[in-house]
Amino acid sequence: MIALVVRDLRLAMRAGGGFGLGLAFFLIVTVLVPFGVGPESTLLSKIAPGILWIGALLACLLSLDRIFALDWEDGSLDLLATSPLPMEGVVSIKALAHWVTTGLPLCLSAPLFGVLLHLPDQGHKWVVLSLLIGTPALSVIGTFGSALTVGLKRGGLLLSLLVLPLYVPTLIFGAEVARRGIEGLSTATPLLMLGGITFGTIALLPFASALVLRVNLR
Amino acid sequence: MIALVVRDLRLAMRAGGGFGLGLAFFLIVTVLVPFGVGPESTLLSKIAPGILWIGALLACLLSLDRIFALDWEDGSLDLLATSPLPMEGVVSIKALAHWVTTGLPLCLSAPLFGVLLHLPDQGHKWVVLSLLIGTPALSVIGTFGSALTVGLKRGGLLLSLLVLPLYVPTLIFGAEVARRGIEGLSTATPLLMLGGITFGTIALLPFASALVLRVNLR
Amino acid sequence: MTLTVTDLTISRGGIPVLEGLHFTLEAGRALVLRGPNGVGKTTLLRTIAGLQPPVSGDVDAPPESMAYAAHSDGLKATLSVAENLAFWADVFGTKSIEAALDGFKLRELMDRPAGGLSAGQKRRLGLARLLVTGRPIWILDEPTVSLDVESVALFANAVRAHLAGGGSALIATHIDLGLEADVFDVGPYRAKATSNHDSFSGDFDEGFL
Amino acid sequence: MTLTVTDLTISRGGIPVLEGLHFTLEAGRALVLRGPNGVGKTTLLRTIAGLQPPVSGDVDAPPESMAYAAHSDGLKATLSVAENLAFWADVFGTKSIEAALDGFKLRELMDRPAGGLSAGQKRRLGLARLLVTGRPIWILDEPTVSLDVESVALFANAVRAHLAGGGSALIATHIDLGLEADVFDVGPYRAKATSNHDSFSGDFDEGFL
Amino acid sequence: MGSFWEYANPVKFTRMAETVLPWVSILATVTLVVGLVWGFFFTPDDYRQGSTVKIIYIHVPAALMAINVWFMMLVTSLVWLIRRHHVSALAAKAAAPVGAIMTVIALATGAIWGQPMWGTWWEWDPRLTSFLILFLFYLGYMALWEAIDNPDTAADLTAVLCIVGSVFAVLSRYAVNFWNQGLHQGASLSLDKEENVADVFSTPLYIAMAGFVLLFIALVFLRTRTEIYKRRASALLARERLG
Ligand code: HEM
Ligand SMILES: Nc1ncnc2c1ncn2[C@@H]1O[C@H](COP(=O)(O)OP(=O)(O)OP(=O)(O)O)[C@@H](O)[C@H]1O
Ligand SMILES: Nc1ncnc2c1ncn2[C@@H]1O[C@H](COP(=O)(O)OP(=O)(O)OP(=O)(O)O)[C@@H](O)[C@H]1O
Ligand SMILES: [Mg+2]
Ligand SMILES: [Mg+2]
Repeated sequence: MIALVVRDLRLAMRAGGGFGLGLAFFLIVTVLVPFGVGPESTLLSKIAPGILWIGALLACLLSLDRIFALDWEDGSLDLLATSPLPMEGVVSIKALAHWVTTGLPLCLSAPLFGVLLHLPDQGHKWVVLSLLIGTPALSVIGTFGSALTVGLKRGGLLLSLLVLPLYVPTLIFGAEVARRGIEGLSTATPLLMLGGITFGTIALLPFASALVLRVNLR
Repeated sequence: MIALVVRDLRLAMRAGGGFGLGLAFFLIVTVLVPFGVGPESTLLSKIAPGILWIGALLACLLSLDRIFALDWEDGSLDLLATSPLPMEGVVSIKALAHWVTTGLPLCLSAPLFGVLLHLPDQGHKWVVLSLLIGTPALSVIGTFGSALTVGLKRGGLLLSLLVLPLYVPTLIFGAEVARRGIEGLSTATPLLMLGGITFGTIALLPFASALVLRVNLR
Repeated sequence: MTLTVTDLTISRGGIPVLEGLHFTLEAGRALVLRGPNGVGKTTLLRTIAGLQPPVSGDVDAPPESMAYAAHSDGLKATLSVAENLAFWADVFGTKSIEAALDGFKLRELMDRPAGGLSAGQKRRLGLARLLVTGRPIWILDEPTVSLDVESVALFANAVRAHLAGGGSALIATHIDLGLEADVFDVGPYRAKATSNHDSFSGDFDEGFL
Repeated sequence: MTLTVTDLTISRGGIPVLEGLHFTLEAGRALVLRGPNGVGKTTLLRTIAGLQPPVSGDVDAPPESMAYAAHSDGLKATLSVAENLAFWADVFGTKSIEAALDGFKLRELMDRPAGGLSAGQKRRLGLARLLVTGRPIWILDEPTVSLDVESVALFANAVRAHLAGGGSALIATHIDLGLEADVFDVGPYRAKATSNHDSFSGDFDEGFL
Repeated sequence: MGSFWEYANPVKFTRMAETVLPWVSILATVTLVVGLVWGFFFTPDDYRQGSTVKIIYIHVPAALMAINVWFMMLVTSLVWLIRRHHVSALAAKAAAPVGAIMTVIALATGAIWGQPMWGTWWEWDPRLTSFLILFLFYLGYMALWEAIDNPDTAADLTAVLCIVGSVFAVLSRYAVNFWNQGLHQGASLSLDKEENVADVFSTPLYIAMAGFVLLFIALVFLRTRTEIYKRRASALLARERLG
């Protein structure tokens, strides 16, 4: 199992900055929004937590297709399926590697991008906290979507279509935590829900992912 | 040349709805924004034109990597390069096919999504107009980016990074046309600039794209 | 370590391609599958390796005893030859890649990224992977594609050594490998259109076929 | 329709692999390239086909006279066999795909999507593409990979017919094709490390090499 | 002396770099120290901005260099595409990180400055915005170099990107200006005397700018030479492999 983590992280690094690129995309989404909606700082600071969450979500989404696609194309996935590793382990490891290369850097860099969007000062900690709790769920759900579409040529857009509705609850609670935190309201309920989603998906979704992956290999 | 257009459109249809998926992604981005920033309708109607433009841009962006990647993987691109078609023609055709399958459906469906975001009534025609003029530029610029990254494994995110700054002027003028149109201000200057960018890129960028594509095949 | 196939029917894309297959592969033996293009050899090998379920019949083998090598070698272009091998060695829990490197003359290519190999060199690396799996039953689909004469001999030697060590090999190929092996022609087992399929009856799922 | 290669040096990934190549391919002749794995056959064929520039030397052939067939066949999985062929026929401006369908026994597979073909059937379709290009000089990289004996014979017939019609063919392969053709072994032309490389001098850009 | 193009030969270039580099480095250090020390310690505080004004001695030269480095990359890219001198391509590669860092310095010092002046770290002012875009161009350019193995391919592709990117960078500048008329300082060293920074401030500023230019030249020489050695090392390794 560790061999797989190491390999995936190594591949992410070799491929010209697997870490950097997810980040760069996040940066660019936050940069585009002001161009689209205009430079007014009050408007921007109002939509900032939501946009940060949407940016993180899209950055995750864009990197999903590479979770299994490359391994499928070059036949590694067939070989992994006939190897001693259990399929559930393989998908969990894949989700972990995805989170380390995408979710984690996003969480750490969110405060910086918050500045660009005039996020109120007390907002930074809430955005980071909600991202830290929420992004693992994004990776696990994304791995499921990726397993579901792995055999399909041009699965990229189909993948987005399938995964985005699954992301909605995470997004709603995550953005809600950040918004309430900024306004000084109680964040207990959305935080609890967010944590629940994350733990639930981590505990259960790998079984579904392993199942659809096996079906897709057939 | 016509054979290539026909083939690309046919492939887009066969692959489980090349047209539908770009649209679906556009839909989902517009749906996510209210979840992220909250449901207030005045806020939404204010950011609506910008979000529609950003949504269109991201939908374009996500479908870029398939412009050349599939043809490269299965060797078609090598064969096309040794065929009687001039490379400049090939890239232009590819951009055209991309626009027909992505840009055009986005333009036609934008009014519908505008309703979801409470876009003011007089805004619809401006959004559609600006998208119609601007999206061809997005496809042509995207084709350049796609040609630039075609040989690279996992070029997807790199592609986004390279293309997004190139999209900035188009986005700014496009969103500006829509915003000014809604506020009843003069839209002549941004419209002119937007048109200029589109014609300029259509006229010149295919040469650059053909050049980098040839380099990448070597 | 015996692989037994009993009355096996396999399908591809929902259509039965081979039926009524029976054979046994003992330890220390190699079996070469032959048959014209499109008859279903790849499908058969994938079924035996457990990648797809059979329509009917059984594949009997000790669990986790098979190593499958398909057309695609599962190589990562950005990892070096040694890293690629070491990864699979880790996955299969065998720690040494030395024998594999020597067996397929890969030592001098060791530090090159796999993406920079020629077609035949890639193939050699793909075959070397078999040696690090430590599995007794090899399931090989056209293993010598794009190998030169010398490399084919390397491969034949590797198979011979594997058989001598008590392993076995099931190989689908169109060309002569220079191995002393039994040949099994799957051509006669082509699935026939069954008679009940125009009556649209029969039990349960068979109504579709 | 003569292909002339004069004093050609080619490189792959910035490193010279073959140098000092000289040969001529007349109309009506076939030339088989041989050489061990990794010697540079694929690189040579790509250079001749114009996909990459030579380091030095010349490739002389009438413009637009070559049809290149590599390992990957450029098939679209979702298009049918006939659609795939028709597309290439259109691109090369030859309108009929009938001869190609018959030449490689593809008529019964005509309406199947290319993605649902077996390895050998795909390869046959890839070779059939050559017939619709209408180009006189064929540049083929290991054309018979995963073909069965019967299909290899089909291929040999297609090449013979092509030669008889005044065409020519340059074929890199490791196996015997049953063709009466000249053989050119590229082994002896392996690029040698030049002596000036340790003096770090010499003219212009050679400081790197 | 011979023609200028002689130095396109990597060997000639490295020899030349060897002799020039120490001098340029010394000169750069001296001018930088003089400029910055003078600027920081021997100028009066501004009556409006207090001592924060002194950040100008880093901010303005860095901002100038950020643009000029890109311009230099554009020129060397063109030289590579037209005359195919490897040194030119490598110089562009060597300059990019320097330019990117200059851009970051300009943005960071600007942000530090903006906090007391405008009460915010960041404002979507056209100048700042176009620098942010420039930074993205630098990032993409460097990422593309990193992503490609074959050095000649990488040189070709990045050169085309640099040229196309330059056109779009200029376009963005206009677009951004149109989009938001900002609150940033206008050009402060223009010929228009009234707007200009007072002489007490400007002399050390000019010296600091010269220092930055010299520093850049030294860095580019150093890095280009390193790139040449790296190219050569990998070529030798590859040769060895061939036997
Ligand atoms: C009161 C605060 C500031 C003052 C007085 C100031 C002053 C200046 C001056 C004099 C220049 C040189 C312009 C020229 O020579 O053309 C300049 C350039 C620049 N400043 Fe500032 N600056 C301030 C705040 C900021 C901030 C907050 C940022 C960014 C976060 C920033 C970013 C830049 C950039 C990117 C440039 C280069 C723009 C160009 O040359 O086009 N500045 N600034
Ligand atoms: N994805 C698929 N969907 C539907 N049918 C398929 C698919 N792949 C293969 N087939 C069909 O199933 C049959 C068996 O294919 P298979 O790949 O097993 O043949 P094979 O014996 O390995 O041939 P070859 O020697 O050419 O590799 C062929 O007739 C083929 O057309
Ligand atoms: N992308 C690449 N980058 C660097 N070197 C490469 C690359 N591709 C191939 N090579 C090297 O160039 C040499 C020539 O490769 P080429 O593919 O031309 O060989 P070949 O004669 O076709 O071999 P085979 O018979 O195995 O197909 C090989 O030594 C190979 O390792
Ligand atoms: Mg097969
Ligand atoms: Mg080859």
